Order: sequence, then C-alpha cells, then structure tokens
Amino acid sequence: MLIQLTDQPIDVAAVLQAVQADGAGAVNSFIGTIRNQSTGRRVVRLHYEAYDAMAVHQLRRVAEQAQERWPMLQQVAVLHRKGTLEIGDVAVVVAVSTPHRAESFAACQYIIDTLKEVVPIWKKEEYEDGTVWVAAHP
Amino acid sequence: MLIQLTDQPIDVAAVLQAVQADGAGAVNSFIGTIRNQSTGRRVVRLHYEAYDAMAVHQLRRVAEQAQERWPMLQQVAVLHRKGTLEIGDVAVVVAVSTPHRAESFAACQYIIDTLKEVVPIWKKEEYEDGTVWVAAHP
Amino acid sequence: MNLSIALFGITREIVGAPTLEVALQPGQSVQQLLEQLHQTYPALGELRSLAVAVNNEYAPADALLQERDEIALIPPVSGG
Amino acid sequence: MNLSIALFGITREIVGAPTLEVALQPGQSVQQLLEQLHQTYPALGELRSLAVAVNNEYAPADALLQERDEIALIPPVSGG
Repeated sequence: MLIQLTDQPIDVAAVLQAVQADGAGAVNSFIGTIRNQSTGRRVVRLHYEAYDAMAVHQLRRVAEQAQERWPMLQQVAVLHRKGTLEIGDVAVVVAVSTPHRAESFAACQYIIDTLKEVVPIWKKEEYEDGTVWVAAHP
Repeated sequence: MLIQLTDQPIDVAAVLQAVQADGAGAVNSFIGTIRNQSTGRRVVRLHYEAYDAMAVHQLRRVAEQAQERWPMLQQVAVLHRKGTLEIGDVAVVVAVSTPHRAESFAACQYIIDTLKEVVPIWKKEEYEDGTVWVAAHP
Repeated sequence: MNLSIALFGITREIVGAPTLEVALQPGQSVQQLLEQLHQTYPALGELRSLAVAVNNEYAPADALLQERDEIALIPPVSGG
Repeated sequence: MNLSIALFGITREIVGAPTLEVALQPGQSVQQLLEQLHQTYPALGELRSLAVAVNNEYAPADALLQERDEIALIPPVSGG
C-alpha cells in the first residue's frame, strides 16, 4: 500500500508501476488535476492545506476500507499534493489493481469519493480578484 | 482523439499526458495487463491477433460513441497491443479526461466494456501444455 | 460471384488458411454464406458465436453480399 | 483543563491563528467545546459544517475531552 501526502510533484508513471502485480489484470487510476475554472470563475492557481498527521491516517483508512470491501484488491496507491499548485498540476492520484476490471473501477471510485468526504485537506482557489476556501460555506 | 493498434509497447505515461487538458479536472484510465493465470491455469504468455483495419475502425467508433454519450468528455485515448505479450505487459490502455470525476469513470468503463464486446481482436492463451483461443467456445 | 473471406483466430485455424475463396450465387445473403460455410466446416458450428463483417462493419444476417465487398468471419472477440 | 486546538483552512483565518488555547471544565464534551467556540467566533456558525477531530479521528458530539488529547477543528474538507 502506497500512501503519501507530499509537497513535491507526483510521478504518475511511478505510481502506476507501483500497483502493477502479476496476478492483477486490471489497473484503474484516477488523476485529479487543477482546472482553469471553477463554478464559472477563472482560476489562477490553488493552495492546498492539510492536517498532515490526520490526513495521512485517514488516507490509509480509506485505502484499508477499500481492501475490506474488495478483498481481491491487490495493490492500492493514494497520493495527494499539498502547497501551491498551478493549472494542470496533478493534485491527487488513486490507483488500484485487481484480477478483473469491474472491481478496479468500483474500488478506485470508492476511494476518491470517500477521500473527498473525510480526508482533512482544504483547497483555496485563487482568482484574479481574490481567493475562496472551496465548499466552506453553504 | 488518440486511437492506436500497435505491436510496440504502450507508453502509459505518454497516453496519460495526451489526455490532460486545462479544462479537465479528472482523468480516469484503465490499464489491462497480462495475468499469470486464467480460469485456474498458469499462463505463460499471450498472443493477440487483430483484424487491423476493422479493429481500428471499431476502436474509433467506440470512442466516438463515448463522446456522444458524455459530451463533456474532453480527450479520449484507446490503445491496444497485438502480437506476443509476456506476463505483466500492458495489453490495452483507455484514458479519458472530463471536467468532473463521475463522468470520467463512467466513460472509461463504457469504452473498455464495449471494446471487449465489439473490437475484432482475439487472444490465444499459452499454457505450459498447450494453447486456447479465449472465449471461442461456450 | 467469387468472394474472398478473411479469417482470424480460431476460424483461421479451423479452415487452415488466412483467407477462404467461396463461390456464391449473386445476391446471396450473409445468412446463406454462413450456412454454406457451416456445411463445409462443421467445427464453425461449435463456436460460441460467429459474425460476418462486411467492409469493417458487423453485417446483419439478411445483408446481401457483393463481389467487391471486404468480407471477414468474426469468431468471439477477446481483446482487452 | 487547558486545550490546544489546531486550526486549518478557513477556521485558521476566522480565528487568525494556527492554534487556539481554550480553558474548559474537566470532562466537557465535543458539543460543549463547539458551543463555547461558536460564542467567541460567530463566523464559525456560518460554515457548512464544523467537525472536531480527537487524536486524528472524527469525534462524536458526546465524546469527552481530555487535556492530553490532540484536538483540531475540521471545517468542510475539499481535497482531491
């Protein structure tokens, strides 16, 4: 299991390599990148802040929950950036390997969906005329 | 749109790079690799044979169908190997980018599921004591 | 009319050649081609499915064949 | 007892500091801590949600706090 919260660029190819296994015929991966717009506003860059210890603990827990739900899951990798990211930068990578493909899609989607609900990481979007903490207010 | 049927190794990192777009926040990819076993038998290697012209035509059609179903789809790549592949080799890569993540999972899964139903590519599994054309017989 | 039919995978092995020349009456259908092939090569009938492609598209059973068509037998595909 | 509460994102900006020292009666709950903080910092009440983490886990409202706990406020997360 590869779990990482990092202020360095994520090497996606290395992550995909890490989840490959001779018994796994399927690798599904999700890459979240920084978009140039959000709810109609032009985004200049993003700032990610994390509660480091809890974020790593919760990332690991999400990966473990996926392994419990999909016991055939062979390898799991979840990596998340923190700090300042520019448009196109990779913010998060989830990659899983399973013997067959349906479970690889389901497990990968479960991990990214759950990550976004429980892992204490916050992003502040920077526009040309200000900043907003995403999803903070109703 | 990147569509390829090739007898050369697939550069997964280059494929992922190819589908990134500044307006796309989500990239989902599926990588199919050669497993060391199939229905309980130990696989030594695989031989892929394709009806080249029709396979490329059908690969493109599947990608176009995905773009019709998910108009927000930004980039699509579908690459398939042919020839002899060893355990762990990448046989197929599907990668799509979309503004939001749910559609990236759905479109990628649609493409690989449909590919496996309609694209004229055949694999012959080689075991230590023989070979079998996969799925040929009931 | 004389048709040249491309063969792949297990159909190529059943017939023992990568292409098969077939003489048919003009205006015969996909269905009639398949019936003729099944009689000559009974092992084709043991396949899980057998489709015919005409000019890179799957052809329905009632499609009529023409001499200049690019025709292929498509046994169960197993890509991915 | 004196608690040191870690702040992140918008809660850090609302309070204007990365940690907050709070004096509470021993045996107070998460719920009571939140009520006290809402009185001091009304802007916390405008958030879509506000959770409390104790020792890296989300704590239920009735969880009792202890002086050596590692406590943090968790405004709506937005990772990914």
